[in-house]
Amino acid sequence: MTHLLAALLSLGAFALLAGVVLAVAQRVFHIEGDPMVDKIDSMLPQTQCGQCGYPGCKPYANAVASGAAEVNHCVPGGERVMLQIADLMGVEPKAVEEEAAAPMLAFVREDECIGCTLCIKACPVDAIVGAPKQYHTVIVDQCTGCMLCVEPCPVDCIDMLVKPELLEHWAWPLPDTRRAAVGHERRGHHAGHA
Amino acid sequence: MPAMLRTLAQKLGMMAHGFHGGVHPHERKLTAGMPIEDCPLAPLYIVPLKQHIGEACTPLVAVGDKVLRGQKIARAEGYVSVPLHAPTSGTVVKIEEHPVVHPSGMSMPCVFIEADGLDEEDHSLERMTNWRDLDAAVLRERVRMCGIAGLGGAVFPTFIKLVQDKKNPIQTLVLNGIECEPYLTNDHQMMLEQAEEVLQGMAIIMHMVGAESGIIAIEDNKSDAARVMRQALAENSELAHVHVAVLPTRYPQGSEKQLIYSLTGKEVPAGKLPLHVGVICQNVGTAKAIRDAVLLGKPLTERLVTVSGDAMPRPANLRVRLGLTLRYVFAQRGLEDFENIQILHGGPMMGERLRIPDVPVIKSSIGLLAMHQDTVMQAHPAEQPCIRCGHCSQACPAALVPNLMADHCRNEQFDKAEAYNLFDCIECGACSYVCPSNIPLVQYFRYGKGQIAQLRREHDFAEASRQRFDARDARLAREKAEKAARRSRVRKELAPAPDKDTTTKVEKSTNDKAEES
Amino acid sequence: MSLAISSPHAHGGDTIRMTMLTVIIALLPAAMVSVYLFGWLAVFLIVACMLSCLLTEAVCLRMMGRPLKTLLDNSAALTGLFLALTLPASIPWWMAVLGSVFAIVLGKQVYGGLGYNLFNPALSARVILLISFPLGMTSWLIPMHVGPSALNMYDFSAALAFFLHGPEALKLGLDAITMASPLGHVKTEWTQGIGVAEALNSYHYSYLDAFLGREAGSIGETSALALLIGGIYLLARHTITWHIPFAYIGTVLLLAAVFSVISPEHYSPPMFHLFAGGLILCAFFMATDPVSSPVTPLGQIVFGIGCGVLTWAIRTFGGYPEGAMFAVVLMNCAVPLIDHYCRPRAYGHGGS
Amino acid sequence: MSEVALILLSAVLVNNYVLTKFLGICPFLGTSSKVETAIGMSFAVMFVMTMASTASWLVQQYVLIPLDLLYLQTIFFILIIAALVQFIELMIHKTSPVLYQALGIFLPLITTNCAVLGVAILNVQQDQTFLTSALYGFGAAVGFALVLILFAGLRERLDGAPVPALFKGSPLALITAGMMSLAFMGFSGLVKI
Repeated sequence: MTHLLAALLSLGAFALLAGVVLAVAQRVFHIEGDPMVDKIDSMLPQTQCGQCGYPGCKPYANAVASGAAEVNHCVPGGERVMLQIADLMGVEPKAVEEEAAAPMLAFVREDECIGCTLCIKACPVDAIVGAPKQYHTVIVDQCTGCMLCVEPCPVDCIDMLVKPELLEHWAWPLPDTRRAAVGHERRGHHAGHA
Repeated sequence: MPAMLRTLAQKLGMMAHGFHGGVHPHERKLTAGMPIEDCPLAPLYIVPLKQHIGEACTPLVAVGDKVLRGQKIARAEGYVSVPLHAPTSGTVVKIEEHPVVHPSGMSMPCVFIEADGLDEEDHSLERMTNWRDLDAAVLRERVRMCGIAGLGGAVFPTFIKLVQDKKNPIQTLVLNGIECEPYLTNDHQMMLEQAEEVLQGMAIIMHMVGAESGIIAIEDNKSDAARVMRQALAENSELAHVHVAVLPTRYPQGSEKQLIYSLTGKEVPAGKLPLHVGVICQNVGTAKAIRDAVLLGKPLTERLVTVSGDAMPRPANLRVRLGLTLRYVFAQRGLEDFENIQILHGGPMMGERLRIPDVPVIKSSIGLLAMHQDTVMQAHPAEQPCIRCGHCSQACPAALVPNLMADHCRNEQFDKAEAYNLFDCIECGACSYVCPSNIPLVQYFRYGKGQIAQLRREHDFAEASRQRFDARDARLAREKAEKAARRSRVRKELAPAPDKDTTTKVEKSTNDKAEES
Repeated sequence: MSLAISSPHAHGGDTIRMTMLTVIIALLPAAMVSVYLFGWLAVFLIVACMLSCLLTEAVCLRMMGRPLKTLLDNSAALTGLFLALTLPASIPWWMAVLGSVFAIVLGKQVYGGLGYNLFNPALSARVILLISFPLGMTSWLIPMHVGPSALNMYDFSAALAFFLHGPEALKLGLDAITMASPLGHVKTEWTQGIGVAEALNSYHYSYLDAFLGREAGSIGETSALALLIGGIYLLARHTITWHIPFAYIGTVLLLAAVFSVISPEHYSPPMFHLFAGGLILCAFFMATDPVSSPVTPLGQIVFGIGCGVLTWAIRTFGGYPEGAMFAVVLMNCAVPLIDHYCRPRAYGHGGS
Repeated sequence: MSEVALILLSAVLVNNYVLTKFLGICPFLGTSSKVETAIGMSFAVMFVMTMASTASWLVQQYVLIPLDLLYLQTIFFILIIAALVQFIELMIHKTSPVLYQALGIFLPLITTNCAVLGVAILNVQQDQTFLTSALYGFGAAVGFALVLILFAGLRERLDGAPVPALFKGSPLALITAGMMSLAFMGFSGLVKI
């Protein structure tokens, strides 16, 4: 009987001790919110386009951090963003289902614009300017190409154009390992220019 | 005996000599000793609006304008920029996009000038023969106005380097006559033929930056140039503290930082300019251009170009007006059919491969090489796996570890590539040159650098978007709160008169819209 | 849109093929000595290993759908030669073939082929064989010109019978044809409480013989002279740099010197360590295998020192008489970390 | 002094828990895909192993033996280990959320890491003193950390290698671990305790 008591007591005491230590540790190491959310949010392209099914980038970051959403729903971010998030979260990468289109810009055909301001209200990043009954215009440098302004336009005067490639922004591609390309390519251009 | 031991140690790679690494490619200086010839004038000139590192220029002329040689046709934008000048007299016929010297083969806006054949010069800039009495700032402005950018190929606006900094006083001017790229001989020839002018330019630069001493750096494969420069120095009483340093031939000795190390044993700290170690470095061609700008009032409208290559019928050192097309320049030396020919802009080690010969000569055109298709293809055989032989690290003048850096670039681990000092790579190509697996290391680095730049741009854009989004969110929330507050206030005040309430509402909503927009 | 191809548009002309061929040439003196000492058996072993390596490589390439012309890079042939030179002459043919298959399949191709293997293929095969067949891998034939042996290895048919069917075919007892290697002898005597000097005495150890190669051991590792000639050739051709071999051998010599001065009875003298076993072969040829050694000079020195310490420690204290190949394979494990932490100081970063 | 060195050498190299005793293979494979993660895991395991072996020695000597409760040994030890793991988990979550995320399930799984329990049990079986048992626990942890970090380095180098599809991932990791284990056999007999 005393033996059993000793066993129970010692085990119980020990468990209690561990419990107390852990309770204190919980206090000391308490953290506010999830620090992962900001990290994920900073990887997202901030188009606020909603293609992930969440109302913006931050909500999606929240969902990913809490495990409620997969890492592969950011369409404009494409594979690169998915890989970054997967890497951060330590999960297996998962292919992005929708192919990200080339970077786009919204363009208002001003002669057709009726100045209804609906697109202005739709733009998540305030990249469209204009007053009621005046032409609206997209600020090219601020447009994220999210296409959220296209739908609300009552006269369908907003086009999505492919963002023009700039010489300054040209980047070297990865080397092509099939080096025979040197010959083929030259022959091709020669036909065009000779 | 110690000398022998040293050589043995160097041979075995146990001891460094001069800068770290380096290679010795076949020199193939076909045009060495050939006198400089003038490239004939042409009917059409194409002037790209950006020919230097930094911001592009804004055109000052309109279609139909008459211009004189040396007349300013485009204004510098921003600090790191210099203006552009008409290469000959004639009429501006159009300003439009045209392919330029760029690995992408893309176009940029260019000013097209139809020559009138008179080649009349613009004499609006006075000659500053009294430069010794002039303030450095005046001379510096002259150098800027004349559009001078480093003519060794880097085309960094020269005036930026010509500063007197109290914190970092410049002691030494290094005149770079190294010309370590294969084939190229234009600097060599300039030193042989125009030693006097080069030294005048040197004196002007030393006066501008307050340098006490000067070094003219020449590799030992150009001993005749060293002799000529020494002789010219002996006859020049003004440049007492200048000497000619003959260095063993090794690529990329002509690279500014490597040259400074070879000469002075000082390393330019990463991300800093040579003036932080009290040195400035100027190419011999730049010195000559500065001399012309100051003494003759002539803006930069021409440069020396080595026209060479193993497929070049008559190679030459040519004085070429900027804006002439490569096709025209090549035609002057007997090359008209470009079938099976690769054009390189610059030397074979760092030059760009051009897709078409219709691009214009620009300020950075140190050499125009016409190479046999096969020669270039042999330099780019199929890539094989890295066997980690380490020859690339041994050859790297920046003491990097190219193969590991390339792995990181290939695997898109850009943070690691950066931690391995990717941005200290000068893209000299020594690593690719020695690689037994023919790995295009330089291209991996360029890919990495480009991707990092793009990622940064995207990140900055995303950050700006997020801030605008947050600001908008905050504004909407504020408006909503205000609206609610106003509504409850209005409702409280006007509760007894329901019809009036509706009109207020309508009014208010239109107000809201106006505010929002 | 056409492809952009970056500078440089010139190449020095070095190739993998030539690099591997240089190493093969550098191994020829050692291979010739092995033929001198072990006659036809050495020839059979080298041919068997090289052929089975090439064949295995061909099969692997075929299975992975890669071009067979990769065989021409000489790397498989080199692996075969390496492996053969680290094996004892007494080894049965199937063990040599099995080792070659291990070397190519487990040592190299599972990692993705040349350039990706983490361990030296020949040495990993050698380690696998040693642990799987300890007896077969440590029976050292008495070399020709060294002592009286019942087996005439210059006799083609006798050697062939021995190679294919083992000593039983010639009705030879292992005792009549084998002897202990110097390292093994010292270790055995040591376990019986006999000091180093006495052990060397009873072995009739001669430094000159060890230097020239007249001693028992793996077929290619006995002659320090032949290996040094090859090593110097590699250094002169810039195929290897001095860092690994100097750091490796220097460390072993230093440790051996210090300890043998402290207690000459317990610890073997430095020159004995130098000429014994596979130290020189490992230092000049195995540890310098570019793929499985560090890239940076500092890293190579660290790697060499590590190999040296481990070799000496295993030889002196370990259960195995020879530690060189274990040392190299162990240090191979550390190569990625060494590479990462021993990068050279880049131009313009710190320093004076 | 030399005894200390021998105990450490023996625990780190000769009797390496992962490569010669084949304990703790699960986290060895699970947390070795990146060196950074491996280093984090190493520190966590080092903390837990050292603390667990000392704590279990104390419990063994002052609770289990006096009270004749040796049959409760496993339960007690698991309790100690679990508490320690919880503690380190809280701490890592606070100090390095990224590491916490990267270690994922393997952090709480240190509880069931047989190497940790193995060290604790072997320790008390070998009649060590308090100091030597602490040292032995620490040495075993260092051995685990050493091979884990080396292994992570090797696996990182395999990133981007054209490994045949058949061997991608775990198979190749196991082959590599096997090769490391063979190499560690070279240490056998190095230290005789």
